[in-house]
Amino acid sequence: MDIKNIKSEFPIFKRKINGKPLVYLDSANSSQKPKAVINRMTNFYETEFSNVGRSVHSLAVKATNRFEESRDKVQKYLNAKHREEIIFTKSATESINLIASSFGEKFIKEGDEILITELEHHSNYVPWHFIRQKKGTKIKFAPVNERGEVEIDEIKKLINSKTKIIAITHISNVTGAITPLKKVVDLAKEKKIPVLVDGTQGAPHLKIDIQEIDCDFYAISCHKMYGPNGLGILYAKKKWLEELPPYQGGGGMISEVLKDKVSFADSPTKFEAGTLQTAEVVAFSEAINFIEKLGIKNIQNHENEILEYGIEKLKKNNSVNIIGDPKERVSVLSFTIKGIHPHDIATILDEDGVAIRAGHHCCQILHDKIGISATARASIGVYNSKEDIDILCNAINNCKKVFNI
Amino acid sequence: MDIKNIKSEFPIFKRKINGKPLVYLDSANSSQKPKAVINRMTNFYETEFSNVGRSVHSLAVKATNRFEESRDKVQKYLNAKHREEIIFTKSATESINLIASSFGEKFIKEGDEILITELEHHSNYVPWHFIRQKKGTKIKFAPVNERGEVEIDEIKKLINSKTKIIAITHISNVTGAITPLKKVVDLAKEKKIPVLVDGTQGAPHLKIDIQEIDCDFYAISCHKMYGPNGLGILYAKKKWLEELPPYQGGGGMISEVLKDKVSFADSPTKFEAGTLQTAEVVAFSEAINFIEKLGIKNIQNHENEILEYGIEKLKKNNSVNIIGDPKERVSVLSFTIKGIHPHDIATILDEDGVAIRAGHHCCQILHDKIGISATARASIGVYNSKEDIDILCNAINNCKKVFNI
Amino acid sequence: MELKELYQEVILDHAKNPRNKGKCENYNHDAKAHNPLCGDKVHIYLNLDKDKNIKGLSFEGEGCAISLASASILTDTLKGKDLSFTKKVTDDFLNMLKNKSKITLNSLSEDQVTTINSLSGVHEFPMRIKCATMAWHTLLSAIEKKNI
Amino acid sequence: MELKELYQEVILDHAKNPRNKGKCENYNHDAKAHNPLCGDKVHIYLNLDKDKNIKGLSFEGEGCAISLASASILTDTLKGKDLSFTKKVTDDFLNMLKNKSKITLNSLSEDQVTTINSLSGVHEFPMRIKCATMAWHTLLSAIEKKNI
Ligand SMILES: Cc1ncc(COP(=O)(O)O)c(C=O)c1O
Ligand SMILES: Cc1ncc(COP(=O)(O)O)c(C=O)c1O
Repeated sequence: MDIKNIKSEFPIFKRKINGKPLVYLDSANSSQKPKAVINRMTNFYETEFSNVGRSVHSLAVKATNRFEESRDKVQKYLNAKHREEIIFTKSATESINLIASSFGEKFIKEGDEILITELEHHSNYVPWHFIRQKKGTKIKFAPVNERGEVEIDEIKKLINSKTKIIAITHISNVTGAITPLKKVVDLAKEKKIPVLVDGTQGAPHLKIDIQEIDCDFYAISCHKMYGPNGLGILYAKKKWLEELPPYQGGGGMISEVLKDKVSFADSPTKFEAGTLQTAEVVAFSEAINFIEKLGIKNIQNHENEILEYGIEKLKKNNSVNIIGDPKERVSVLSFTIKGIHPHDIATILDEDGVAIRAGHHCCQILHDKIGISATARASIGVYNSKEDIDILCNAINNCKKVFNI
Repeated sequence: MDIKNIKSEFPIFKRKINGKPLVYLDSANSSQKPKAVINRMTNFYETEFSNVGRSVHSLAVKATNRFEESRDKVQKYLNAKHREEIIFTKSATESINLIASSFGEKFIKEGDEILITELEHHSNYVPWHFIRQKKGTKIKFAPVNERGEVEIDEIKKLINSKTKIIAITHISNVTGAITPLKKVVDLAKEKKIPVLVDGTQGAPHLKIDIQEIDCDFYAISCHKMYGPNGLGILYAKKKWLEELPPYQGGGGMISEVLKDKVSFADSPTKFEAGTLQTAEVVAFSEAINFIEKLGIKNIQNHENEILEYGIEKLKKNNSVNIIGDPKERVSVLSFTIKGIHPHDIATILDEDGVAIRAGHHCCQILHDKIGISATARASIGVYNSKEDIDILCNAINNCKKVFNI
Repeated sequence: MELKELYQEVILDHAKNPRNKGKCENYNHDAKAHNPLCGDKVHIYLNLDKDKNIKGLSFEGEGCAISLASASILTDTLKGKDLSFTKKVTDDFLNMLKNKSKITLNSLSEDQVTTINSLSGVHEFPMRIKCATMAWHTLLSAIEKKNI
Repeated sequence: MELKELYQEVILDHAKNPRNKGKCENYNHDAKAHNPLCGDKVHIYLNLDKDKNIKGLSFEGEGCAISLASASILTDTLKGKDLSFTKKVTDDFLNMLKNKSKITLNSLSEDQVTTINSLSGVHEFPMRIKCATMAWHTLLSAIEKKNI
């Protein structure tokens, strides 16, 4: 596979948008899917489908094997130590809710503190807000600096003996800043505070070695990693698997069910109640294959090249204001245009086939801090090219024309 | 479409199991998917995919429309009064967990009682067990009678002023018994007790008119209705939508997010945190189309014919013991064979291409009551025929041969 | 559909120079709304006299050109009108965005009709309909919600 | 794979007439396990003397033919053996189901080897491997878990 011609692996690029080729710059929202992933799902449903883990007939046995092979694949890809540390969920959002609920109900008490940052997506704040409401906990926000980063010193300042967990994003989905995870984890380990990483934007762009990151929890959305929608992953370090109570109750996750008591299976089953997304899990293997064939480092380099090119070009446009200027960043390029609201930008860009996102990107705290209610965001995936950036820049000029600026 | 030849709509039946045609009698576990559903998913990913509800570009607009049209379709299919009463979840299991958590946290207190039945699937017991543990609530089990049914009088006896909710299955996934829902709801309304119906086995086989059933909550798994895996539905009556707190926190479900407080969107958004299963939701429309084209009444009649035939034939086999004999039943036929454990039955049947399930089918309470640890279960879907039953019966004789019985 | 029809001169003008911004004098009704998906906000202020005439009408808000223009045009069109007329125009406006029907009420000046009709292009941009209708829905809430 | 190889005479015989069922005399170790997916249960009882010889070995349980036969064969094979030998056989057995390797330990009688090997067919039925291995894993737990 050739990263320059990778677009041909994605069927969606055959279609036109308003008569123009699709320039998809909304991958931070959700990535497009390569043929191999789509085909695997189709093929699975057409020839191999069965519910997993529950029946002993051939279809079920094979489906179960494919399903568990996907788990192995994820384990290997993330370099997790144990396969039972890989839990399938609905989304990164669910992964974080699972931990907030399970960890929060058991370990967080009145007066305790939860430490997050101003960069967090609502998915890594609202679940903790629920715990705050239930338990009377405080949530502290490590501030973002002028460059749109969170500095380790700010986190250090906010840690104290009441801090029960640190929940931090790997990459900001607005500024693209990479947070200083290693330092956060080192600091937290010293103080024996567990760390949850919202890896939703990290996993699609960076090499993830979970043993090296050494966090306690890591949340992933497969749909941003060229995988199917409706599938998420929760990595949870082995030492927590027994400690944490189950999150949802239902079929599969039990050991023994009596009228007066219920006991639970071991992880990962314990955390996977009900019928799972069999086809999606199986097809996610193909998404990992896709990434591995290209090499995540090559993907990152390719995306960085486009990103740098985009930053250069947008900087030259006087009306454009780029949001944040982090030293280490990935994929995401948020901006505003003086005199044109991001919503209008998105609509006008769309006429040229350019798909971006406008709004607060589920980061209202960060937007309040910057003092604007919305930004336009172009986010880069493996299928983007410099030409896409050129088309984006032309389309931006078109915005200015429409608004007579 | 001709119900006698409907198999050709399901690609999976082209494949062979151990060199034999697939006789799929495991639909209560998960149904197979018609071509139209699979193709819709493929097609959506290939030409229309985008995340819904968040971006204003063309792809996102159209995906959002398709997504919301599916909600309309479900609303119409269930005859729900309001579209915001239809909430998309991961599975029926999640639907029930949502209500147990959201309703339970707010309305159930120490000393209160939750009324369920001995027929319940673990999915409609374990979530209530969590509330029991947290709140110090009692769970009462309406007993099952000798025929494998729950009688309205037994439920009546257990209702008292402490009863805060009744959670009952529409159809037993072991005996196939249809529970007396209408009577339960009438009784409960008199006493102002909300009723949750586990409709997982009901929705695939019966005409559901939710306004006629008039329950407060109804949980559905789309994968048992010829739809994609990883998708469930929660119907929640309008009067609850504002009352109930949200379940999971994250993107989309918020109204305003500030550092010290968070407010929430209206239903259904309020209960749909994070990125949803776009393709699956869109494709579920095709599953409803499929059912509507055939007519759910026709499906039910067809399945009943096969079921009756199966019961007749199995009754003639002296070694076979059918589990339960409910007056009103649907689709499911559980049995044991003297001297052969259900697991062994399933393995031997599989050699003849017959897929059934063996175990307690996530109903340990019921199995304990009957006094056996496992049963074999054949469950009938639209694609089954009398010939499938003949093959099943021959395969059962083969079991006896292998075991020298 | 041409962008030019969406972003007509008159809309851009209202967006850049919104009329009746701020709190109107002696307002006795108000309501606010916001679209959490994009962050658009609007707050409508209303001075309704005993005879159900809108003596004052203004708004505060931030958002895209469509939402600002819509709020501005709303206030400009309905200030001084009575309540039943206001509800009729609002109905017509919401219908216009839903069904592409045009507004032709007699008691509006030709100019006013042209101005309101300029928002009809939004019909072709489904994700933007909320931007255009939010102020009008909020006006209806404000009328319901007496606030002294 | 033929069903005949899975359900060999010797297996059916052990399943129908399990050896060493019940609690053995003076057991000082025991452990139980069950498979929540199918409901199979096993409880192993062990009388281990000071010299690490298995003086008594028995089981209680319910389940499919494979799990009963496996437990029965286990007790029959290992009663009277010492601990290190027992662990070796158990290792070999688990390997056999994992890798299809055959058991050939010297100190077992030819008959015993044939009997254990009769379970090797389970290897071809992945969903049934747990049925065959559960008793053996439980034996290892029982050995660890002194219970006086
Ligand atoms: C940083 C970050 N966290 C969490 C999420 C939530 O992901 P999902 O909606 O797939 O659960 C997103 C994406 O929307 C994100 O960008
Ligand atoms: C009666 C009943 N309730 C609930 C469930 C749970 O459904 P799911 O696993 O799709 O959540 C099932 C099926 O497994 C069922 O048969």
